[in-house]
Amino acid sequence: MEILNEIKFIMPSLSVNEGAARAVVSSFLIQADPTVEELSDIRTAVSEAVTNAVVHGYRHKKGNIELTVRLLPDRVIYIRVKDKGCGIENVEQAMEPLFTTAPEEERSGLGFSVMQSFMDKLKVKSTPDKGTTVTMRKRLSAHGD
Amino acid sequence: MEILNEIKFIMPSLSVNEGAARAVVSSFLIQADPTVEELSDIRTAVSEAVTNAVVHGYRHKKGNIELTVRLLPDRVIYIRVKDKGCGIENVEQAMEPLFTTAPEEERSGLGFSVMQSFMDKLKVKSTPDKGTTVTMRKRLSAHGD
Amino acid sequence: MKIDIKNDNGAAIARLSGEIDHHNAKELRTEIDRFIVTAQPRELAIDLGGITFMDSSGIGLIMGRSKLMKECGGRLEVLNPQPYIRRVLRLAGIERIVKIR
Amino acid sequence: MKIDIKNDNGAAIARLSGEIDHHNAKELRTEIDRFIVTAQPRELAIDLGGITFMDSSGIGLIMGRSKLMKECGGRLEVLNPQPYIRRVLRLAGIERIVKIR
Ligand SMILES: Nc1ncnc2c1ncn2[C@@H]1O[C@H](COP(=O)(O)OP(=O)(O)O)[C@@H](O)[C@H]1O
Ligand SMILES: Nc1ncnc2c1ncn2[C@@H]1O[C@H](COP(=O)(O)OP(=O)(O)O)[C@@H](O)[C@H]1O
Repeated sequence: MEILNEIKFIMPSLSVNEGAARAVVSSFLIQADPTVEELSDIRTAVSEAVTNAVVHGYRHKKGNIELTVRLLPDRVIYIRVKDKGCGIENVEQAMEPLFTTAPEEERSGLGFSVMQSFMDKLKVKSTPDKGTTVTMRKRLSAHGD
Repeated sequence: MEILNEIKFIMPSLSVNEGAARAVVSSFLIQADPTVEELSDIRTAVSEAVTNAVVHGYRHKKGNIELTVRLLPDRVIYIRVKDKGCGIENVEQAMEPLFTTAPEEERSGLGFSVMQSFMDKLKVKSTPDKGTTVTMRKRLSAHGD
Repeated sequence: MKIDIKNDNGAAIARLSGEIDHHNAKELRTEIDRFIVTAQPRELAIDLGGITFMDSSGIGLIMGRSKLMKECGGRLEVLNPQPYIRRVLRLAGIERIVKIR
Repeated sequence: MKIDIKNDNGAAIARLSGEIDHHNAKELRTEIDRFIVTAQPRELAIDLGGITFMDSSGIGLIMGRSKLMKECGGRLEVLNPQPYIRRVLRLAGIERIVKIR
């Protein structure tokens, strides 16, 4: 698949970087001229995935999070969020709405549901003790002009 | 030297990514609460270094540019812009004000002068055919509050 | 992130502005809870009119404050969510628990 | 990046807004040069009041237009640079060549 443009953003698992990750996505996607709603959907999905890496993946040890954003042909946006944290034992269960292992931190268990409903495609690959990779795609609507 | 927070931003040498690089810097530095002037200085210096990698470093072949931003103790901001492009034969000469090898593209030859005067420290390491690494530091003024 | 709480005779309003994410939610939670526990308002309205971004961390924040208000014998409301924030709230089915105006 | 050129009887004004960097400069250059060559204004003022960012690419842009205006028998001016843009202009010593107001 041809890649029109691609950026990688690598940050340590500090919660302050969640906002920086969203800002990176916004500034990179300007060139694709998304609608306000599309941009907000993608920003929200990225925020969920990066937050999960901070809160769950690197719960017990710090580490880096890698965010990749690609501009593909036909106005498809590809997003990948990768951590080398604790991983997920049961991905299917983790993806169920309201399932959370951190209720005491007021996690709602809706992170994956948000990603699923705000993006067109969501894939979660995870290996316990190795880490988690979330990939998402969304096709932007055709241009007005 | 202890690093309080560090991000890496990797982008291909497309001119559209110059703006994205600036946006990355702004969004990451919010946490250090710089003055408007300090932020504008750093954004301008980063813009010069990234543009040089696009215009000069990768003049003949495309490649990746790596931007690293670190928050160090004592409110010191560390910036590194690295390319694997053509490199610079004579760094001293390149750093002279008004020296440019691309006058036909209306480069003013002031990129390094801007970096030098807007940042506290500037270091340029370059090897012909291997690439160029520009590192800069700036210490932010003490907090108001 | 900014928060401004006004208490008018037991009917309080907390105006939030900026972005609500996991990073900011902690601070908001602490501030709002301190107010609830100290002032014990009958009603607390969280005004999201100035919020420009909210992810599911905001859901946790609202659910948590709703629970605390109930425990203190009061009630929570949410005001003025912008369209894209309304979509996050709807996804969580939050309107079944908290009134949104 | 936006550009809006008005020509009032040979005294023209080009209002720029947004950011001037290497990426945007190419497009600005093309638009302004097309205007200069077609309209042949006596005076052209580049209004930077709406510019929120400018690096040394802007210096090249201004120097280049100044040169072209001279070749066409006219004169270039720069209007309303914000403080941080004024610092870039000063560094380039541009006020020795182009009037800044
Ligand atoms: N990157 C990750 N690393 C480890 N575990 C994760 C990761 N992302 C999600 N999980 C697990 O999946 C669960 C559900 O995630 P999610 O739907 O985002 O809800 P929440 O973050 O509110 O708990 C989390 O509680 C956690 O157990
Ligand atoms: N990353 C780089 N790779 C190769 N050459 C470079 C690089 N950065 C700068 N140079 C060389 O140094 C010269 C001076 O750079 P600079 O002061 O930024 O002015 P300008 O970009 O306007 O030419 C350039 O014209 C170029 O020859």
